[in-house]
Amino acid sequence: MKAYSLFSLARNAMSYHRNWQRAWRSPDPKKHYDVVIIGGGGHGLATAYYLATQCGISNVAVLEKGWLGGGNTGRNTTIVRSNYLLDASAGMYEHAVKLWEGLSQELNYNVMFSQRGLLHLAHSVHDMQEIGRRGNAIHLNGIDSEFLTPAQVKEMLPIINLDCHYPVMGGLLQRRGGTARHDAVAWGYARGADAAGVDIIQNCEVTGMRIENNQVVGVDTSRGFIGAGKVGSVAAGHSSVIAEMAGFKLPIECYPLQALVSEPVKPIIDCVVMSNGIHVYVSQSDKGELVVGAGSDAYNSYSQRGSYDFIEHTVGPLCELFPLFSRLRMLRQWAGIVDVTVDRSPILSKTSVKNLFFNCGWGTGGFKATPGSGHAFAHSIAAGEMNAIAAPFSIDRFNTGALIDEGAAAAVAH
Amino acid sequence: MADQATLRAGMATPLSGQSYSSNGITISEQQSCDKLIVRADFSDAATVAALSQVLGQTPALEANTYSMADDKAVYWLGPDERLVYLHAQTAADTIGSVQAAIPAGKGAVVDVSDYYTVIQLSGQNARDVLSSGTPFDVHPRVFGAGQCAQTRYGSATVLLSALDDDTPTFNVQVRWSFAQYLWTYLARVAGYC
Amino acid sequence: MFIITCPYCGDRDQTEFTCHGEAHIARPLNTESLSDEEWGDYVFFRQNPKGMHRERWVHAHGCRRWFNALRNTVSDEIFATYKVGDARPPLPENPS
Amino acid sequence: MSQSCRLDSGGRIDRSKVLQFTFDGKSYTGFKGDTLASALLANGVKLLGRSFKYHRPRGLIAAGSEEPNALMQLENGAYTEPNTRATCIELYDGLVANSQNRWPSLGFDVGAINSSVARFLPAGFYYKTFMWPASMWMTYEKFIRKAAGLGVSPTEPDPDVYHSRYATCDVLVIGGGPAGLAAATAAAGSDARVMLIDEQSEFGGSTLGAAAVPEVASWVAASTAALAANNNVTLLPRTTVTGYFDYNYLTAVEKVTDHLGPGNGGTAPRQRFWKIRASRVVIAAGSIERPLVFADNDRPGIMLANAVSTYINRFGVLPDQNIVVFTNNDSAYRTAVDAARSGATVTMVDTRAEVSAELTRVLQQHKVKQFTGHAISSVQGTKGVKAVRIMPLSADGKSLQGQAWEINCGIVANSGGWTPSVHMFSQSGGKLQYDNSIEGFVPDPAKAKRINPGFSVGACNGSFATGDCIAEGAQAGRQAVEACGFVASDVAMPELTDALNDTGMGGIAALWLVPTVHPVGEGPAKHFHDFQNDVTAADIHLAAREGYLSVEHLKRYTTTGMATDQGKTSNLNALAIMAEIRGAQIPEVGTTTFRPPFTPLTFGAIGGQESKDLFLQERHTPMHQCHVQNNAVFEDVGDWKRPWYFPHSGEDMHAAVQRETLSVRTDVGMLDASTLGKIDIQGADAAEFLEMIYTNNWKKLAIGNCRYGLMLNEHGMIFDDGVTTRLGEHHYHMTTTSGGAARVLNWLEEWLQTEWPEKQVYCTSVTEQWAVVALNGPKARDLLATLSDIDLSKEAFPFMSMREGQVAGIPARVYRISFTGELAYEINVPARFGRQLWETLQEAGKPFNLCHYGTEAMHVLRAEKGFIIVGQDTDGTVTPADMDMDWIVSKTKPDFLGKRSFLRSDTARDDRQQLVGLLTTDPTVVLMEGAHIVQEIKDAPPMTTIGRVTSSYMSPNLERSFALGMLKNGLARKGETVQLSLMNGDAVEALVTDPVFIDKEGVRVRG
Repeated sequence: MKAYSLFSLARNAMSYHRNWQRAWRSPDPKKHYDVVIIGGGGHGLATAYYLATQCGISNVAVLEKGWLGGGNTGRNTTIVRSNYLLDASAGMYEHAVKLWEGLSQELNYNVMFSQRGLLHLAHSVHDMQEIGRRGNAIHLNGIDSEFLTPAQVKEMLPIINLDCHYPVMGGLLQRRGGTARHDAVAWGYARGADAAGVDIIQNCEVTGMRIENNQVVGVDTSRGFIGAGKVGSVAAGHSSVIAEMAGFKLPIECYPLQALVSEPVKPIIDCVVMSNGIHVYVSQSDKGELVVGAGSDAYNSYSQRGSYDFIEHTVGPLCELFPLFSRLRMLRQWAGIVDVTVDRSPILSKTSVKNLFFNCGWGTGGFKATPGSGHAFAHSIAAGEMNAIAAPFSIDRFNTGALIDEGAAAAVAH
Repeated sequence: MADQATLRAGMATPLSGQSYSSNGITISEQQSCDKLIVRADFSDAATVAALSQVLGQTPALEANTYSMADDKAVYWLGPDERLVYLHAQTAADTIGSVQAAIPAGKGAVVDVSDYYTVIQLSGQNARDVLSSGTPFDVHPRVFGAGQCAQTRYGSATVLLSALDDDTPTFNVQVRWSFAQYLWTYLARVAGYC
Repeated sequence: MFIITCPYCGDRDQTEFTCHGEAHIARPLNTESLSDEEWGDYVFFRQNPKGMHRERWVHAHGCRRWFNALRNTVSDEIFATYKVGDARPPLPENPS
Repeated sequence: MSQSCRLDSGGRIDRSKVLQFTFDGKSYTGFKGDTLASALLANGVKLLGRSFKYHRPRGLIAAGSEEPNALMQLENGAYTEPNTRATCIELYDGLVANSQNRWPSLGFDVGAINSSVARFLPAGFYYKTFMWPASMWMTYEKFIRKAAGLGVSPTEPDPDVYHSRYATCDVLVIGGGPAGLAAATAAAGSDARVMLIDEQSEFGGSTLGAAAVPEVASWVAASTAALAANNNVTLLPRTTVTGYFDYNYLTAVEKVTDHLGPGNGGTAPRQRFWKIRASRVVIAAGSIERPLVFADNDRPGIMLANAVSTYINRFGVLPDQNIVVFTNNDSAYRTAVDAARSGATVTMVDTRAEVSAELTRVLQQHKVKQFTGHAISSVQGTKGVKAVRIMPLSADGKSLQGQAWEINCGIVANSGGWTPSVHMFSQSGGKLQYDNSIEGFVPDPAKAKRINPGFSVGACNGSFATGDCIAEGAQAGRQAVEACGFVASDVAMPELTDALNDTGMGGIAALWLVPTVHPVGEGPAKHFHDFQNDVTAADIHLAAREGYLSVEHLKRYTTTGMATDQGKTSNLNALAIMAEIRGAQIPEVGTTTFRPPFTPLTFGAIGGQESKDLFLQERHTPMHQCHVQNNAVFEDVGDWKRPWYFPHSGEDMHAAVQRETLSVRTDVGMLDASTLGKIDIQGADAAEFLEMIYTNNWKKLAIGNCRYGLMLNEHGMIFDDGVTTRLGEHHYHMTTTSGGAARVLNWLEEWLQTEWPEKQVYCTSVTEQWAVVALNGPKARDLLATLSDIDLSKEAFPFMSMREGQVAGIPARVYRISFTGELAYEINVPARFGRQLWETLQEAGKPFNLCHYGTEAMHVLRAEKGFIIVGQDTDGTVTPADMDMDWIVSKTKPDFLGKRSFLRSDTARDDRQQLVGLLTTDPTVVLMEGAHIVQEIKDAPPMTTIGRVTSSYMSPNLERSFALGMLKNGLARKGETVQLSLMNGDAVEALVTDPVFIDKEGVRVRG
């Protein structure tokens, strides 16, 4: 892999950029891999990258039915944070944030991780109690966490309407939270994994799972059978489909999740703002677009379309909290498919089929976890056992009752 | 102890004293009347016959319609649910006889007189005002006098009923607690239509 | 934005309804005789098919009746709605 | 030089109405009927903005909503609006526009330095750099952010109002050109409801910008007039269909008063948002001309050919006396003729070697010099075109060779063909197919989405000739309306005699990238396909080289098609260039998915109506006005406005709450408890049903008695609680939490309807039927006795029972239940009497020192008694055992909802967090709600938490602070001291106690 740098950019400019090499190869699949990863999104690519670079397993394929990063990696609102209430979640997401903090350098690919601060607003006594509890929990987990008064919120966000209907009573700030360039994460991991020997195979759809003696031995794909020592499914949005191939159900349902962006304007909002109370999630991309998250519909769907009232119910609060945004314009809206578990926490787990591992159920919170999820999953696959960070997210919890119910605990969307 | 006159004088409705008339649209809160929810098996002929006797009419049997006799109106709310407007009697005086028309333990009669209030909307642009808050199609071809529909207006659940096709007139029934919200909504959009 | 045919009220806008997930999941009797896995399966595990799905909806802003729908989760086409207790309509011959 | 480019006559402008406007501070005039674009062009202003990345000077390209360059900062102050297309702004008097993305001025822009270092800024350059040192990224990012963005956001609240509404129709026609007018005409006539929507201020579509053909013009006028006269037809000009969603749900935005200028709309809304449900949709959205991609094709003055025609024909503006027309198809010949007729010197440069003799004859007739088989090799002029060089094109179109000619000109009118506007069809879920004869994607009717029935007609379907458009439109209108069960009308066809105006596009010979003498990306010139995002052919080559081959990677890596025009003029060119590089057919590279909206639409239009007091519904109790008069401070509890506390003059919240809390324990207080959810439950199986819903036993509850119940979900976790009273043999009155009322009713109905439909149980919400006043305190009985005929003695009316009678002359149900631990009565009266009851009690209570108290005092009072609030002390992960409420869980019932979950290993653990009381060693310290109990205090986090504070108050009754909390294994730890670590680093010590702090024996409540 030829390194990217200011120098390489200048050198290539002199040769009219004729000599850049491919960011990743486009190999034909081999007959057998030590590990096959299903799903070429951020989590799958990160898993492959860490398998190859840290676990000594480079005979790895990533199978992607479409184009890399074409699932939720390329459809989310790019928010990164680790201000979670429960220890298991905090452990996972803080692990991710720490990896995010050096990711551009590690991958030699600028993922534009921008720690501009992430502010949760509270609009009621109940909200205040919620951020009170969460802020303290985060703090005690050694993660940065600050409470803001309405005046401090105003100072940070001069354009906010504190006296909106359901007025702002306070805020919880994580300064290390922020955003990242979503596509770059997939591409950076793909380039890194490829350089470490991973075969990334696009337009290769998994159509079946070969299981012998309750042990997975490979997958059938649109490009033929591919043998595998171990298989990791990281197919957010389609995990239930993969599980069905392996003969079991998951505690997961797929919902449409919508988002939208405005036309680009000069910088107007310098942190990520999240309001669970009135349902606003907004940040401004480096390009200048306001990136706004809408809610997820509550019906199962693989259609990548949501219901329009969700857009209205996102834009209304946005204009209420920032009345001047009313004159800006929506440029684009889209939907992704999120797979959601009952406790809104992910599943990283062994399964009833030997050597078949699942990483799924991230709901609306997957992007921010990308490096942590990939790292934990890679080490767990390599060891054949879930590591300490992944262990609480075992699928067994739905039988034992040890849910990681961040949502129920705090009524927080994430 | 207060006497009946003092009692009546102290009665209030959620929109007491508010009125709107502009842009060819009149919005007014209707004088309150007592109301009953009746839950029963309306596919049972005997029950329907007994209820018809008490209510002075065959209660609306078809979805999205209401029936009306001199002093009562019956709105279809669901397959086993009707809403009775008592224009002349009180719920207290009526509830027993309605209950008696339903086989014991196989239905319910509930006094909901104050649960709802009714806002009347009238004028040439009334349909535009309605369409500013509900996706329900109120065109006369599909929603004429005698028809009613439960739907939503803004974020409130409402019962719409069409009264008059000549001068478009509609009743919008809404829960007491949502009445001010709905009123504000109707009056706001009436200015835009 | 679906148009949903309430089996009682007729065609209405999707925003009058809410969805309550997979239909035809019967609550087990004698729950205490179930294993943790069987109980967990009933409470948490769902088919979540990519394709035809039988699901429950309630006409929340209308007659407040629950009913079932047969919908393709890929095209979002609703092939049938039917009352609780009614026979399940057959799968369509041409689902997409 | 006022309006130096305005022709003496012609156009659809009203020359009698002169309008003043300013651009970049300079004053100009235009006419009514102008757009800002046409008025600027009339004044000879061609430099209108700077590009996003390289800050290259830019001018107009188009005349419609596809314009990528001429983005304006419209108006100032609160009315300012960034990124507004000059081509879409109807001119009004006093309009103020400024150019964007330049500093200090449009003519001299420092950012233009990017253009000279452009070589170092290829697609995706930022992924490859700005990584060192890592700590500097946030600084780099600040500069990147400042440089990016286009216009500036307003910084004041929007003064305008917006209207949104629904509409239902049989046939919706998108686009009011010939095809759309014909479709609407065919569909209208019988009783069908027809809507016809067009972006422009008048109907006629492409004919408005074409040279006048009297037959067509009169057909348009007559059709429009007939539609306008039809009551079943809704005509919406100045309206853009922005989105096409499932089941033929379409959104559109109507500019109601934008064209009048800010503040001139009176009381009318600025824009109206339409949400339309149509049985059938006819898409007649037309097509968009695409530019040829040639060297420096972004210079101001290089425009689309049809835009030049439109400025001439519709606005009477001839942008320059010297015009070069550059084309690969027949349609641009109309522009050459339009310009020549208007007096310009015109040169035609056609990339095709062979052109029909008829076209050549027409050019000769208008004295237009024609070069065939030639192409523009370079453009002179930076801030405006001065001349072009043309050279012969090789037969394969890959190179330029031979004699070069230089032609002086101020305008290059170019046409690379026409792209059907398939956005709407694509948004509807339909798939596209590539039509080689027009070199563009058209709808594949076989792959339309079944739930979105409709038709694509006219240019958006690849039919460009006026006659074809009208015929297709009429047929689709007919089919659409017949599908809805109506009879179609006949559509008269105009006599079309002017062949040139009716040939459509004609023989295109695709030339996706016009070569220069240098390989792509290696010469001094740039070949733009995406003007606004500054994406060039070289960027596509780079993306291909680096493996970003799929169309989505191409878009995301180069940002092509991602600008505010969403690639309307660029998408196909980008695909085609990639296809050439890959040696693939265009459809193999793919097509991009068109996502809503079609053009950017104002957030205010989408969400503005339900703002301020209509933003999230607000619910009031019958006593709301009383509370307002009593100076209540309100709290938002769910949708409800509830009195939080009632400050007397000079009191702050703390003082008011302390007074109210004390007053209830010493005298008597009253609380508006009307928000509690109330459900009437009747039916033969009601008791059996309650047995399943609640954890405790209900069968033996006597009529007239009340019982507290906990509801669990199937996970075994508490989700609501409340008191239910047996009113009759088969009749119960259930109360729920205020916020949980709807959820609980749904829960009950869901079980009844889907699991136990055979059970005879009927639930009816009666929340608003009853106004509820909770009278609490030792003097409650004495006060109530002055107003009620009910025997209030504790023998006749014991705790946890209900009696009916009169209170203040009002028929009432009085429940002797208590949420404070005091002697208490909850008086329920029909809502109409709520206010009367409140006021009567207020008067009658004076001798008893009656106080009003709000939710905060209520919280303190209940916490003193250890009563939990579901949602505050519980959180959805808490079982009854965790709350030390095993006493309410039946050991004898075979089943109830959630019961089985208790057996699971994690739920059955005995070291779960459990409810305890907490008393800080320092009685003045009020713990923060949410503060955590830690296993062991350390100098700094991380620390292991073993519990938390859920409720915490200063109690005037205890004369100290106290708290409730959850503590790991808490039930076994009473009497121990625990440590809490606060955010500020302080450690606080607290004693673990029983959660009941007052009257543990429950004497008062039974008194």
